[in-house]
Amino acid sequence: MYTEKVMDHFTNPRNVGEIENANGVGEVGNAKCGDIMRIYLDVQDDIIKDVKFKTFGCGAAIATSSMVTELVMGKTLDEALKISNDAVAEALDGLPPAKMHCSNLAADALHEAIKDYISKKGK
Amino acid sequence: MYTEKVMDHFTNPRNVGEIENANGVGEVGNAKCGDIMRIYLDVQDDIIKDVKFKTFGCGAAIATSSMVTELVMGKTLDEALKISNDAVAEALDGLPPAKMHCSNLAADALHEAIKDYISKKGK
Amino acid sequence: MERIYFDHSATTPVDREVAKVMLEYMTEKFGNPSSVHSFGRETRKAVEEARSSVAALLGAAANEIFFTSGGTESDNLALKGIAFANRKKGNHIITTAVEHHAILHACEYLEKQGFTVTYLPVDENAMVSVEDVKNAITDKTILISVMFANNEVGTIQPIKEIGQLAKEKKIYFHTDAVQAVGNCHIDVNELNIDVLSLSGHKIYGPKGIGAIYIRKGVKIESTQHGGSQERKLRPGTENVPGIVGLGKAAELAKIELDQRISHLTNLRDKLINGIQEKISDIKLNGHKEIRLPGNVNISFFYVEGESLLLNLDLKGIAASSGSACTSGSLDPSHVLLAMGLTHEVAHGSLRLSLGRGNTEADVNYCLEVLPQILERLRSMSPLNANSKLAANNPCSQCDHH
Amino acid sequence: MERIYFDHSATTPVDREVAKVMLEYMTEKFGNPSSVHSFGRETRKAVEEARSSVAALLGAAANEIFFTSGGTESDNLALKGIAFANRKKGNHIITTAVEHHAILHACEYLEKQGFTVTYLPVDENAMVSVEDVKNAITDKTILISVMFANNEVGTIQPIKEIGQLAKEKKIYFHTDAVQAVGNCHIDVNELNIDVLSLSGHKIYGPKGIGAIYIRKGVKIESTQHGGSQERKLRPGTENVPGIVGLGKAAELAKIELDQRISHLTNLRDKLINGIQEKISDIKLNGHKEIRLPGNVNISFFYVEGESLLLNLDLKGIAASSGSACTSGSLDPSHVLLAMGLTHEVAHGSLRLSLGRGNTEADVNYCLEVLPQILERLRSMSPLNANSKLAANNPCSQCDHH
Ligand SMILES: Cc1ncc(COP(=O)(O)O)c(C=O)c1O
Ligand SMILES: Cc1ncc(COP(=O)(O)O)c(C=O)c1O
Repeated sequence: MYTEKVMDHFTNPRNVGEIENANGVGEVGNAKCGDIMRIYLDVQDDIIKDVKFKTFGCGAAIATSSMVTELVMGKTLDEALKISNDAVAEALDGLPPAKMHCSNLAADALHEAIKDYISKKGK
Repeated sequence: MYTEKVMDHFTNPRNVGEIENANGVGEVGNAKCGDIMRIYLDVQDDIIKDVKFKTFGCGAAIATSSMVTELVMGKTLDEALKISNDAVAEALDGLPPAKMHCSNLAADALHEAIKDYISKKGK
Repeated sequence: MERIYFDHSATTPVDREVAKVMLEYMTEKFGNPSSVHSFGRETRKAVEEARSSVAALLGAAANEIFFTSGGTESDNLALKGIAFANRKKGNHIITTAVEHHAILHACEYLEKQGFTVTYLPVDENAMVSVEDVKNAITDKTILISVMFANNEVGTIQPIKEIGQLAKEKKIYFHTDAVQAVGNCHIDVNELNIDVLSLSGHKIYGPKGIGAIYIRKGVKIESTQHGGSQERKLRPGTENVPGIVGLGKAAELAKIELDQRISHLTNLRDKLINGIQEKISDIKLNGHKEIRLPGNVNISFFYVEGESLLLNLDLKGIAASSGSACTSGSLDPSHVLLAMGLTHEVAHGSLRLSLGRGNTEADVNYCLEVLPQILERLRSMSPLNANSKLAANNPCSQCDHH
Repeated sequence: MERIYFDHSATTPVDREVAKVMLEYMTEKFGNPSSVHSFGRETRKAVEEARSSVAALLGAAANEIFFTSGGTESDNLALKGIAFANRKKGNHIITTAVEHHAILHACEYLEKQGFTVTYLPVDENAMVSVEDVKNAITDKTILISVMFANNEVGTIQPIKEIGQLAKEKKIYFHTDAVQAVGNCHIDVNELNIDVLSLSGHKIYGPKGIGAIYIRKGVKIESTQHGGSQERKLRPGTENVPGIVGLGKAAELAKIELDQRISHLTNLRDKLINGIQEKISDIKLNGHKEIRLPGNVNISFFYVEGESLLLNLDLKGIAASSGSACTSGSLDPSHVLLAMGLTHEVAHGSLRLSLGRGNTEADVNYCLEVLPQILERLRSMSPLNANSKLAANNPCSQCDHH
């Protein structure tokens, strides 16, 4: 069902946890839907210095969360904003069709976190 | 499907053939229906001295023909007229339900042969 | 790694003896039972013997048993066959909200064909009320279909009482006993059952074979057309190895029934008690006592079922879940929702269904592994006892689905 | 006594390799393919591999193959599934008078549901005319269903031409290829086939499993309701051992096809020629050349089929007949009658269907035994070359039936 990469990220998820003083936090999903992803960012000079996640969800949800944190670690916000859900799925060598639209929300969570950072900074 | 007795009479049918100067012949059935039974009688003093049959038909048709000839050999016409299709089937330890009404006509053929004898004698 | 199978409600391994007799009827005794010759006669005999074995398990007569391709077909045949054959008498069917999809989707189809279906609610234990059944009956009611035991949470319904009611009202009573056969004592006469569905692969028999018990005199029509097999009710060359295998499985089920029930009940209670002792924030789903001997269904708060399953699988334990993620649909189990569980609690449900091959050691291993997995998943979860669950909020991301 | 099996059109023995792999998927790899865990994943993989094997045999794509419980179900699904799904486009179906009962009785059912069915006649060789198909088409025609090869007399229909016609007229074309698969070269694209039925137990695979090829884009709806197996077209827990067995049988059929055809054609012609040489007053039924490689169907005048069969059986030879007595109905084979045979000639028909396990020695033995049996039965028969056959008279004894 899942690719080896998905199982790797599911079994050994990277960057699990919270960032105490995160300057950007994004959450998507809903317990009702079976997936909640929360991304914490530590942004310094428009660069993602640190990123962590907490996820309630299926294998795909956890793996995509983990993968997105790997993909953006150390990237600029502009680069990070260009990462799509599809790109995350691709980086995992694909997801089962049923999971593509259900549990592939990690990039959205990331973008929410970046928006949160920008809006906080704007204030 | 068939009882041992049916198979015995089917495999070694008794009294197959024609009687050259039969004084009673009866035929029932129709090739269209898949069964034709012809019974030949040699009646002397109201007693069946000899009986033979020729049958086109399935296993049950052949076995019932054979059985009816055994049952009536040496019997009086009155006794022979009392033999029913059901009695023939019973003497064979029964027939499959589908065959009870299709191929169990040997007693009818016998009765036709007796009728033929009586009508000929009457003339 | 040794693998432990705790998913017997999904399917069971084929018993060795069953497999052996099936093999014989594949390669040696392979005739078509409709054939006149010796190859055909020997399989016809075997088919009829199997029919008697299945009948004996249910207290039925052999000529009241018809073979189908499985539980789903039996359910479809029961519902559609009775509905269409009795259309002139009425167009109302009563069933429950917690039936298997084979029943629910057949009912939806019948609704499109002009039938009216009442889906009775259940209580928090997934139990149907006999009173509700009674109140749902109208003078147009032709069929009541209530499952014997629920496949997800194991709750056993008041079959005898519903059957009694149906009998009094002269309404046909069908029960989907796919999960109950081989796990419960069933006598169709004692329990007033008119029509019953069962499936081979849930009772250590083969997949692709099932049976339907139809009480003599019940008006029913076939849903498949063709030859005159199964007295024209179910045409198609008989699946002889499947039928013979089901017959053998039924025979074994009858012999071993009491032993299976006590073995499974013992393991089940050990597992439930162990989980309750070791893990907090959980909920046992289904009725505490009136449940399938091998069924354990528990919701673990703050975690999602599929990730739980996958973690168990990585530890060699095969289980199942009522999570939407494992069903291919978007909503979690309709059974858990009908019992009043919130979506997020339903998402975190785990079903461990035990079988005759399981041991105390299996249970102990599971009790060792499960708390570790829960701890890990909960530490990754954004939810906890203090989080405001979004359960009652509108789902803001549903457009992603 | 050694037994010789000449009834491969009724069913075939399961190939040893097929049985072996099935056994593995019964006792070891027994998971439910819908399960998330490793037991489920290994069977899911096996099911998809089998799908590819079946697809490869037909020149189809794997996602155009759906598993069913057999030829009868495939036929029912094809006809009803297409009829109901395309009701808005039209209500007319074209088929032939010589189809299997699975097609004919499904058509009768559809007639009751408001569809109109044209049953095309056949010529004395059981061959359908493409011209007749063409002339039968109306602007309401939604489906043409013509069998690939006839199960009784072996005649192979002009499938490619009918397919071409259907394609031009944008009408779906279904073929019941239950007898043809594994005996004929079939490429669904080359032959313009939209939907095709096949059955496992006719190709040395298991009973109780079949498949339907459905060209991508064909509008069809399911006839059974339940879970989401087989992309919801055919719900019910997958018969994994059956599917895996069918896959293996398809694989073998593809590899061995040419060899099987030449072996069977050789034996068939030897048998036909031998009978024609040794026995008088006979008639070869079906097309002389355009027939299944293993099919021999001959009417022996003045004798009845069942008694012929039973005598052969006593000599260890298993065969079949178009006699009413072997079909459980009152009329002999509708196929033989549609070809214009009289009832009594139809009653005396014998089908010897050869398989890959048969040898020249089997054929020689049959040629030795058959003349003796014929002599004996004919000596018992009241009919002969000189008898006025009652064929055209009304049946005087029909009230006995
Ligand atoms: C209660 C119930 N009914 C029906 C079915 C369907 O049976 P099958 O999968 O054999 O078609 C199942 C099992 O899947 C079941 O648990
Ligand atoms: C031409 C044809 N179609 C359909 C069928 C039905 O197949 P099954 O018996 O596998 O349901 C058969 C065989 O009996 C057949 O010969």
